[in-house]
Amino acid sequence: MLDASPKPIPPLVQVRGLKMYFPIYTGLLRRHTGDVKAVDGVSFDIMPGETLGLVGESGCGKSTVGRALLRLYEITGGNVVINGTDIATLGPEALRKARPQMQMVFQDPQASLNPRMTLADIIGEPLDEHTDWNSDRKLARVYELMDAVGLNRRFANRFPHEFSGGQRQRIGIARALALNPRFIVCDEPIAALDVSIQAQVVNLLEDLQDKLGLTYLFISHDLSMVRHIADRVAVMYLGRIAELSPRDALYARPLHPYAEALLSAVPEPDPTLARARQRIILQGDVPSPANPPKGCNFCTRCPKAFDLCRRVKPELAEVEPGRFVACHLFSDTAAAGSTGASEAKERNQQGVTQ
Amino acid sequence: MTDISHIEKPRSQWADVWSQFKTHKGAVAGLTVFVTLILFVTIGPFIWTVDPTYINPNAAEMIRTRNKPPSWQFPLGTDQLGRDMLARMMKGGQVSIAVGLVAMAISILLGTLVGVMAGYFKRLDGPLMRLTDLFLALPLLPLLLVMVMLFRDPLARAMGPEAGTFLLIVFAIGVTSWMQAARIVRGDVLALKEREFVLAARSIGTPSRRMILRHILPNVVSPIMVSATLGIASAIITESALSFLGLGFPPDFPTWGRLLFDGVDYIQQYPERVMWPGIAISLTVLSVNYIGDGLRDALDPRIRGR
Amino acid sequence: MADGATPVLDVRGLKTVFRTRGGEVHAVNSVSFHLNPGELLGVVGESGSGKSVTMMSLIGLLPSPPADVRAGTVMLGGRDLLKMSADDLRDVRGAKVGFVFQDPMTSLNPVFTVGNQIMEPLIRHMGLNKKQAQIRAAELLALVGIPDAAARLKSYPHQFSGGMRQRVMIAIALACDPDVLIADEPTTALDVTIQAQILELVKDLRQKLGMAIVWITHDLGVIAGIADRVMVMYGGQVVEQAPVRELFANPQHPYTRALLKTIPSLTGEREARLQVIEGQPPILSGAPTACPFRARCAYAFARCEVENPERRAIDGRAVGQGHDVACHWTAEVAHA
Amino acid sequence: ERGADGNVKVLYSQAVSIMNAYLSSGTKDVEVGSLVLEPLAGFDNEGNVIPRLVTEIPSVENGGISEDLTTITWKLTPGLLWSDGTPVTAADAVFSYEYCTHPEGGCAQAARYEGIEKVEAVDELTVKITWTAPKPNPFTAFVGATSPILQAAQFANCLGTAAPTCTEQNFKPVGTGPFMVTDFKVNDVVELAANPNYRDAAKPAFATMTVKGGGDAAGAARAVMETGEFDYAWNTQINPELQSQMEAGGKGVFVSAFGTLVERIEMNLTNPSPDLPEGERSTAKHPHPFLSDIRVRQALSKAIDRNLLVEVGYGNAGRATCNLVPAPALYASPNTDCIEQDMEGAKALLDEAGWTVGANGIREKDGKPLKILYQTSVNAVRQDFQALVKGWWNELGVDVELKSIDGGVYFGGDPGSPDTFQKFYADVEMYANNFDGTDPEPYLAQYLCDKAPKPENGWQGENVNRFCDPAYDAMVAELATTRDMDKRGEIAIRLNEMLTKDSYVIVPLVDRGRLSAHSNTLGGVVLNTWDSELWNASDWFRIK
Amino acid sequence: MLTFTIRRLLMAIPTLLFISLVIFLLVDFAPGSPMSQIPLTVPPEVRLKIIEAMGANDPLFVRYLLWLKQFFWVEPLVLFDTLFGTSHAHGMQRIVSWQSRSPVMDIIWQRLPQTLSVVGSAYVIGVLIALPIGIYSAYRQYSWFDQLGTFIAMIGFSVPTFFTGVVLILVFSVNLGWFPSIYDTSLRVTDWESFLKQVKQMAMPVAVLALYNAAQISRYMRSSMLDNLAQDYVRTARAKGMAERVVVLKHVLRNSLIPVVTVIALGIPTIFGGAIITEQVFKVNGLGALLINAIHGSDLPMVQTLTFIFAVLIVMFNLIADVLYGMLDPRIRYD
Ligand SMILES: Nc1ncnc2c1ncn2[C@@H]1O[C@H](COP(=O)(O)OP(=O)(O)OP(=O)(O)O)[C@@H](O)[C@H]1O
Ligand SMILES: Nc1ncnc2c1ncn2[C@@H]1O[C@H](COP(=O)(O)OP(=O)(O)OP(=O)(O)O)[C@@H](O)[C@H]1O
Ligand SMILES: [Mg+2]
Ligand SMILES: [Mg+2]
Repeated sequence: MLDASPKPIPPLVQVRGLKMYFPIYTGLLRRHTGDVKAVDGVSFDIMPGETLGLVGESGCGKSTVGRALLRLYEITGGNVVINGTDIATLGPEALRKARPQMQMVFQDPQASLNPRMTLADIIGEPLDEHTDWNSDRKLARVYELMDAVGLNRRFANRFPHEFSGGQRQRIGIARALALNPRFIVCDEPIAALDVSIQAQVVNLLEDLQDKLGLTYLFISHDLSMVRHIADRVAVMYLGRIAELSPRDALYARPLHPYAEALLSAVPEPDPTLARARQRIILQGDVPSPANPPKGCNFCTRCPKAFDLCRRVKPELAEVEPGRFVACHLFSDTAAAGSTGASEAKERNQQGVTQ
Repeated sequence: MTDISHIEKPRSQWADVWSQFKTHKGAVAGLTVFVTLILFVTIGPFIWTVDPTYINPNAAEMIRTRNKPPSWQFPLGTDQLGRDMLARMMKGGQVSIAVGLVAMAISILLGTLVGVMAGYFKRLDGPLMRLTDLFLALPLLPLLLVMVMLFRDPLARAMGPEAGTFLLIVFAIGVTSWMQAARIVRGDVLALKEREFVLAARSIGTPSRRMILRHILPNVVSPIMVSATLGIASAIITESALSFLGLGFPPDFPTWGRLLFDGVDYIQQYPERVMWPGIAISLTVLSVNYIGDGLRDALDPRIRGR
Repeated sequence: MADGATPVLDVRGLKTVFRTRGGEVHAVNSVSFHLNPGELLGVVGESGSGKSVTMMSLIGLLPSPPADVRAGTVMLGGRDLLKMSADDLRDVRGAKVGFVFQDPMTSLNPVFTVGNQIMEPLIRHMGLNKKQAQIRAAELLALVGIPDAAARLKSYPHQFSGGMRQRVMIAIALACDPDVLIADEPTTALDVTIQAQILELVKDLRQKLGMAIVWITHDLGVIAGIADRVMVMYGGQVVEQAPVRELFANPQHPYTRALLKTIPSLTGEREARLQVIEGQPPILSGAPTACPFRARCAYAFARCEVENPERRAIDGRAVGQGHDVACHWTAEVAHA
Repeated sequence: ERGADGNVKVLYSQAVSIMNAYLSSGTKDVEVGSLVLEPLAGFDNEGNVIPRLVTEIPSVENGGISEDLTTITWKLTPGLLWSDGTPVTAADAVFSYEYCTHPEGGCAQAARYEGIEKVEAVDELTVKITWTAPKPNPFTAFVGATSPILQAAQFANCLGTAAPTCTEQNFKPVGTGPFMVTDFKVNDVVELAANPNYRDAAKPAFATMTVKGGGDAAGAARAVMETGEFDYAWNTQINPELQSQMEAGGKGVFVSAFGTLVERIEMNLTNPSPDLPEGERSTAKHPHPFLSDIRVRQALSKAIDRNLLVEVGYGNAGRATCNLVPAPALYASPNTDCIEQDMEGAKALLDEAGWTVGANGIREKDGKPLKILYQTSVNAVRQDFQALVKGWWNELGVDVELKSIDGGVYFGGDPGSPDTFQKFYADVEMYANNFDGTDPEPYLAQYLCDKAPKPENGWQGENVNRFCDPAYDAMVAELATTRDMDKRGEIAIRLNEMLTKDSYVIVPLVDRGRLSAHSNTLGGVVLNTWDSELWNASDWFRIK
Repeated sequence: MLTFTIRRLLMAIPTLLFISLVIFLLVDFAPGSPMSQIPLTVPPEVRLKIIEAMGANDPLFVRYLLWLKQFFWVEPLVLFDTLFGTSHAHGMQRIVSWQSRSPVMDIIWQRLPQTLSVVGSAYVIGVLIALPIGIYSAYRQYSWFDQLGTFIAMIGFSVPTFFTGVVLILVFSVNLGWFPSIYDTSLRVTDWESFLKQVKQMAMPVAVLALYNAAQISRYMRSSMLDNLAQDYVRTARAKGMAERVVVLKHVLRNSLIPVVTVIALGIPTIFGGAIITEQVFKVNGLGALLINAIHGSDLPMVQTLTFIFAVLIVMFNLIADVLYGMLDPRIRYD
């Protein structure tokens, strides 16, 4: 998608029109009266070996996208094709079989580790589930993984609370790597860590990507870290993608007003520059995803909103080569982008093949 | 890192638990008392070899040895039929402790099972909780009577009268006392289910069965421990109530609960007769309580090692 | 901010120890610092370096046991907080010193309304009656930028978003116009846009109210944006202290240097690899006899193993006033 | 003087649930009911029939009983009034008969009116009962607390199916007794006041009476003997030592009297083995493998030391007995040959029967061990007895398994339950039984062949041993037609011995007396085992 | 919340019907018969007659349907009649006890006062003692007070009431003569003296039961307090300069009470179940004694009705506990 090579490699992950609604039941008979539209029609591709950054405000649906991708939720609509199989429709056993190729690193390293299991048990759990190795072989693999993520082998018997945050996150990563996945969703793997440890984890992820050719979906709200690690970045707002651009282009010149505000809010670790920076401070609170505004999701807070925004929902469209934006400000420039059409075609094809 | 030989293999978790347990003063004291009680009731009869149901067939002799206060011949005295109280306490303890432990185990097992199922599987929640209500509402006595009527003879035939009765009693007590535990466990499981490590396990492809065994259960031990401690006490007492209803062991079979109950009739003349079983039951409950405290701490790796 | 001004808060030789089953944890070791009127002191440092414990020790918020504040003086308005009776100390808390805690999600009592929680210190310290307190609480809530403040007083904490809760915490801390506001990582759990809102708010408030602030964070970007002076902590000690521009321009302690290097920049060149500080944080058992950073320090030498370095001014001014650092290497080698 | 002594408090460890003896035959209900509702005649403490509402006791001599023993005529005392002031008439008696014999009424005392052809009011004050056959003992209907006279006016609408719906009548009947009900709390407390129209103007001495129910025997005894809260406690069956200790307190005394209640061991003559198919266990189809041998039964009886049982269980309120019918004197066998324990004799008998001591001390024959299942109801004394008897039988080389069953189940007679005493799924069982009144005829008739409980009759029947002896049946028939009292006594004694001494099918243990307690300030208490314990409550008074 | 409550109430109806059926089957199936308390002197034919007169011989489902009709139609009508003086229920068959042949509901009404006063006040007192003990032992965890509390609670839990009751009677009635050993249910409180009498006769049974209740609830209170004392908002309250009293008794207590209140609410139905052993020991003759007596006498209508009322209370208080939870904890919303 980035470079138009003559014979395009198929993307490893294809997401089309992903929707994840959490139903709201009310009333005497528990009637279904509404939905929290946590993710409301999201489409993107991830190439093998690529890192896609996913950024956005808290509660905009980033984690939900990540979890829906791995079918940790039963998704409401759309499809997710990973390495040629549609994850969204697999039966339980087939899904279990498909698990090894896609893994997840969780937001909160403390919460995502069972406090009553030892490190060896935690890292070995996927092996228990998916292999019939004997315990020696499993242990050998566990040690191997611990080496890979830089954990001392002596720690094998320790419990999660005995580790620092960075180490815990490494445990989570080792667990994700255990089955040689091709694709890993990293859900804010560094949010809970302090700076120096953040750096360790990010470096580790990059090293592993180089070594094992992994593909990442990197969810974060730390924009500087995303800039460091991601190849392309998707900016989400209230369950939808506002902008999807190559990293450098985005950071140099964000197109969507929300992306712009977001970038301007990042604190600058240089006192001289920091004081000089002009921030765009967004006003108001994020609307409830159960009741998103009519028209553009962002229109209630957008400094540049105009009449059309409050009426019509802008679609994600390619406005510059490789850059997709869902904003009326750019709608005339890319009335019907070629990629949009090809996307639509692809969707149809999949509809046929299934 | 190629040389793994010097790195110890993952240790058994129980070694850790034990080493932590040892540092808990109350727990160690409790364990000591409990082990002493166990030794008293198991090894004791080999040292003090008097038959607990022996009644002197010679009437004149029997009359003389009735209702004796503690002496060298009868360290804890004798009862109204001249049976040796020490021997009865030992024999009774075997049953009471066994009933207490096994019945508690059954009730905890059931309670945990129902609680976990209800908490973990949304679809089962309603039916199982209504079932719990039902059991809470059922009149216990008819229920027990029905159980005894249906199962006493078949069990006795299959396993011999004592083992059969034992099984029936512990089962009866277990089946009628799991509701509290189920409620508590369910509440905890509901909260646990939302924890991220459960999601993490799901992402690995852990099926529900192992999810429950590996991730849910170990994290609800603490409330289970509390119910277990309280459960032993009530099981021991309930056993005596059962035998009082004729649902329990053969009537000449001593248990602490029954010794206590029988002793109450003689409380004015021979207060020691209620004291022995009373003290024994209280000691058991207290020691188990402290063991439970210690175990709960020891099982929690976050407290361990601190 | 002027050198000669009497500091509102002056901490000397603070030592806090936790007694645990595994032995003592020396979480804070001889920490000294001061806070001038109207100044914003940024505190940075690795997680576990004792930032929160230091601040909580000041006003006796650590549960004892296990915590034990062993030594030191904390002068506030001419009185030593550590020597005060519990009752007197309560008059100081909330009135003279406001505190914003690390986790906004759990720091509010879930069963009382936000208004109730803001009014509490007003009634306790300012002697307002309920009506007055309510009016004042609404003002405070408006001050921290919550729209429709009077109506929102009746909301419960869970009805607020994380950012709003943090603002409520700030409103509580500000309620009695304290001389000192201690904010312990108030924005760590929030995302950038909300963090930006709060940073703006603090800047505003400082201008309006002129209070002195201690701001704990490990986000150097935040420090760069708002602090006047920075104190760097490591292993329960203050390892470096300097005005903000000076620190960023001329970091002295090897830890500070390493720290500054780890941050990826939003602008500028994108590094191929992020810098990291190798090694493990120190274990704080036992009184320190050596430099806590030695094991991870690229410059460590023999003396670091045997002697815990003293803080030493490097710009000629008194320790605490200008730029000072606790490092044998800067003292001996780099400036030799 | 009536009402001069204030309140008297009586404690029943079983609470009263109804005042109408026809709807409940529970002893507590009958006795407390007897304070209000009276029969025409009652029994005194020696078992003699005494007049209550009549001028004299009918007899053949005074013409009250017809020569052919088919009618009895009662003459009511003139001028008798119900507590509501209306006169008592013969019609009330006739009504009471109709009430209890109504086919849908479920009268608990229907047995009292068995064999009656008709009851008629000859005139206002004369009641005549005609029997279908000569009735040697006509003192069943209207005699004793179990067949009182109801007021026809009050119960007129309560016949048949309506009987249980008449709550007000059943709780507060209008009676002729010394007291009348002022407040009735079911299964809890009955408040009574002196009957203003009681036939003896000077009685009762107490103005009010409170009958509280509930608790246990020990608690009841304590309330009279130790705390002094109550004046009289019914059935204070506690261990003898506690009795003497309480008595030493000096606040009250225990009183006891002997009636016909005998604690006994019954031998099962049929095979109760669970290996038999359901429906054939404990039926005549399969005789008992060893208890059908009289030598075994006799040996078991010989091994028992009945005096010790009495000492352990009942003290003064019991005495060793070898008879099923221990009283009245006319019917009581002098047999005492079982009293002395004879262990050696018992062993010899078993040896003789071919039961030799096996390896583990248990006797065997043909490779089968001598093992007995011994059941009874839950009761502290019975459990002590079980233990003692087990000890002796063990000494004989008999293996004994004990079983105790909740009384409600044991005596409940639920055909679905395996644990009823009628089903008798055990080798031996223990309980106590007695007979109503003074005539043992129906009691002895319980052991007729066809009274054996079996599946066909829903396991109902009193012949729980499944004893069957044509000679016995014939003799019972003879008793039914014998009029001569001495002759009757002879036959009854024979029958009794056929069951006990001759066959050891029934092994009587203890003749159990009634044991009650009254405080030292309560005078006039005379314990009566033939009628209600409260039979002479009108004579009670306060000792000042 | 209202819709939640209504929904739960609607759902309770089938649940309760099912429970009533199960109870009916169970009680009917249980061994024992209404004849067990009739002396053996009564011959079998007469027994059969009595059983027929009771209607105990009818087919099972006929009896069940009859009971349903009586419970849900006749008894409410009777209640209506007594309240408003009408006579709609005239001539209808009420639920009648087999033992006493009187309407079951009347007996229950008669028993309710003593059960409520004894078992109810024991519960209230138990709770009132338990709360401060629980609070203080949590606040001073591992202090001697806490240790002693644990000890006593465990003893209180492990020593059965049949024992404590008798001991109290021996000490206070027999030896000291302070309190009566037998409860007088016909005592009417009309003046100071009778009130004193009432207090005296309640003292011992209430003490026995309160000890048992307090032992349990204080454990719950303690652990709940411990959970909450470690919460961050406690530190916030301290940081605001609030007095310890306010911190503990306002901030912590209010949160800790949420689970405890529901535990307490769920315990209330047991009050109506009476306290079988204690009632027996002190002859209180409340609902507990009524039930056990009825069970022993296989008084099916009585057992069925009592147990069913108990089931209704359990289901209701379950609901009340949930609603209370929702009211006390603003975070919980049921809609
Ligand atoms: N299980 C659920 N049931 C109902 N609503 C949910 C559920 N999980 C998430 N949501 C809602 O979906 C929306 C998106 O949540 P999500 O966790 O994906 O946000 P996020 O972008 O990851 O935020 P953060 O940065 O805080 O992690 C939120 O409004 C959240 O309240
Ligand atoms: N209750 C306690 N018991 C024992 N040790 C404690 C306790 N509380 C804190 N510590 C220790 O004190 C040290 C300092 O902790 P502190 O919370 O001050 O760190 P911090 O600098 O605030 O870190 P963070 O950035 O993660 O908030 C840590 O090593 C911690 O383990
Ligand atoms: Mg998230
Ligand atoms: Mg901190």
